[in-house]
Amino acid sequence: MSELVELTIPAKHRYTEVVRACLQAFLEQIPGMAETDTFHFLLFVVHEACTNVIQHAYDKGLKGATVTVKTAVDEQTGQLVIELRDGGHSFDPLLADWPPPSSWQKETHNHQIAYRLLSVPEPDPLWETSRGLYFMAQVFDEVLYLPEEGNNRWIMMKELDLVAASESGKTILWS
Amino acid sequence: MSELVELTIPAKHRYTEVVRACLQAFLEQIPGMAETDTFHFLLFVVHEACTNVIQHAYDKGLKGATVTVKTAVDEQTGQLVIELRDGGHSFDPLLADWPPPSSWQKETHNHQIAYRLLSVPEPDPLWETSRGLYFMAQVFDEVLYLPEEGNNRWIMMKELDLVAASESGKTILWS
Amino acid sequence: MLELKTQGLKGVKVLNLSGRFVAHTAPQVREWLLNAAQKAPARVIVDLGGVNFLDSQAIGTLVQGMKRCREQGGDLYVCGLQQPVRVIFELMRLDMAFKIFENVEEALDAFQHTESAVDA
Amino acid sequence: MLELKTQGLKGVKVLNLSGRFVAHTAPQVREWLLNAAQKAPARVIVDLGGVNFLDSQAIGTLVQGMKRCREQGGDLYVCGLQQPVRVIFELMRLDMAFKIFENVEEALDAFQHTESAVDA
Ligand SMILES: Nc1ncnc2c1ncn2[C@@H]1O[C@H](COP(=O)(O)OP(=O)(O)O)[C@@H](O)[C@H]1O
Ligand SMILES: Nc1ncnc2c1ncn2[C@@H]1O[C@H](COP(=O)(O)OP(=O)(O)O)[C@@H](O)[C@H]1O
Repeated sequence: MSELVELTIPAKHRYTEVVRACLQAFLEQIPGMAETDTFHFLLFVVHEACTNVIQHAYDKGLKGATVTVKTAVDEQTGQLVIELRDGGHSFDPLLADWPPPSSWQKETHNHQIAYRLLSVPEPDPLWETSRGLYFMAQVFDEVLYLPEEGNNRWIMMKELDLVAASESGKTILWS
Repeated sequence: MSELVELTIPAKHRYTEVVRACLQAFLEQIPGMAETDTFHFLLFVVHEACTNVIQHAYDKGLKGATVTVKTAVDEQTGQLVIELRDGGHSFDPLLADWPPPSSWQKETHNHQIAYRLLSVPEPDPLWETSRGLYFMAQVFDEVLYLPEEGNNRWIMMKELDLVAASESGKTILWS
Repeated sequence: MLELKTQGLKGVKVLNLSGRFVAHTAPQVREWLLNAAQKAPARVIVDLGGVNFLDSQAIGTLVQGMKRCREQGGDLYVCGLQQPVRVIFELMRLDMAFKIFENVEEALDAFQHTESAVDA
Repeated sequence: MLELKTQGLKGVKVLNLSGRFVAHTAPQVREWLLNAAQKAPARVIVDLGGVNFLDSQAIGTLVQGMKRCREQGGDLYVCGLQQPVRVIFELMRLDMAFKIFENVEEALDAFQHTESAVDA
């Protein structure tokens, strides 16, 4: 894995703007990225993932609650990996009201229980909530939820189409 | 001390843009801040401080080298505190070519040797380098350099003029 | 972070938003919308021309406002979608939920036509 | 990150910069400047109109270029300073180092006047 950017914010809505700014600056380093729809989708879903943590994992409002976002691009494969970590409470995706249990696949990831988000049914356009996980499933190639002792992690991966960029050589990729 | 934002980047020039974006988003939360000269000065000097670390502390180009930037505003006092941490080599400010030793005051800070940056003589407008520490001294109320075992820290503090903002109450300050 | 400007035009309440329309700025909009939708016929245009980012909370707020307006014999139209907002609307198929227009004038026109259809 | 556009106008080389003029983007500018300053009289205008951020490496690059131009009987003028750049120039008293103009036209005018003074 290549160079990593790690950001920790207080688990409050207003700080999601700092996450957005940071991810945007990170992605803008990749030539051509800012012109793609993917760029906007990524800013959106990472914001959604943070909002979910603040609203659901920290719904009881822990003091000193934080969200940590790690971002890296594998320069060999062009894969973007974003990991969110929080210290809030865990949930069992198979028992949640939405999305349906069939949206998840329980598996082990490095000897640990993980839930893989498969495809989420399209939410009714007239619903007032329940869009976050649908978006995440749509935008990322892989989404894993790892409930841990006193910690939760979300690992999200996406192949970036860096063909145009990599044509001009790896050094350009990050210039 | 109040809510903290912490960012770690690879010690490479291109990532200073991520620091800028993050600090800018942080400062923009403070009403009226973005319209002040202080806002631009802060973005500038924090960039300078990062550049200095990348150029001087990591001049031998350590693999996996990182810079960590912590930012917080004390909501009681309106004091902005920014701390930089690197894992590069230390230097003795009193032995450096520039700024002159009189720019520094050696003291102890929490039982540790620290160098306090006092005022730096104005660099000649025709010099091609040596502006970074002058800027830092100009912009911040306090700048401390703490060389540590395998770590260096720079602690920079500035009172923000939040009078206008705080007139409308503390909740507005961060709205 | 989010600026709200409002005006009344030909019996339609227009809300112009600028900035980030997200979880912590959405409540102001929700309040305005629920208020605007109180009296029939509730005709509202939300101009997103200045919005460079919106999240699913914002979408929920708009959907809620739109449903209230329809309950009151009116509607909520949106207009002025910038690219970052447009791509999200597309991904979410929100054109199935909202009537979407280029700008306030076109949205106003559409309301005028609905009106005459009802009047006739 | 930093876009360079160049043109020749009345014997003056104009460099128009947009974006972030900082440590890792400055080398391109340095190269262009040293090249532009090779032949006397080296007259250069650096238009910072599109630059929203510059650092002390960028300032060093401009100072170096300016000194070379002066060595070659010319000068380097800067223009188009946006607020984030202007406040830094002020703090650093860079008006002591550079002739600063509102825009390319005014900087060009100034070069024309110097020229006629020399010619006369
Ligand atoms: N980070 C999280 N921590 C705990 N629970 C979560 C998290 N993200 C999602 N959930 C659960 O999954 C459900 C669906 O999430 P989502 O699709 O984002 O819709 P919404 O957040 O609008 O309810 C949530 O209602 C919640 O029960
Ligand atoms: N973070 C740092 N680590 C090690 N040395 C530093 C650091 N910052 C500054 N210095 C030393 O202080 C000197 C003056 O720094 P500065 O005023 O920023 O000018 P410049 O970086 O252009 O030399 C540097 O040349 C270097 O020797």
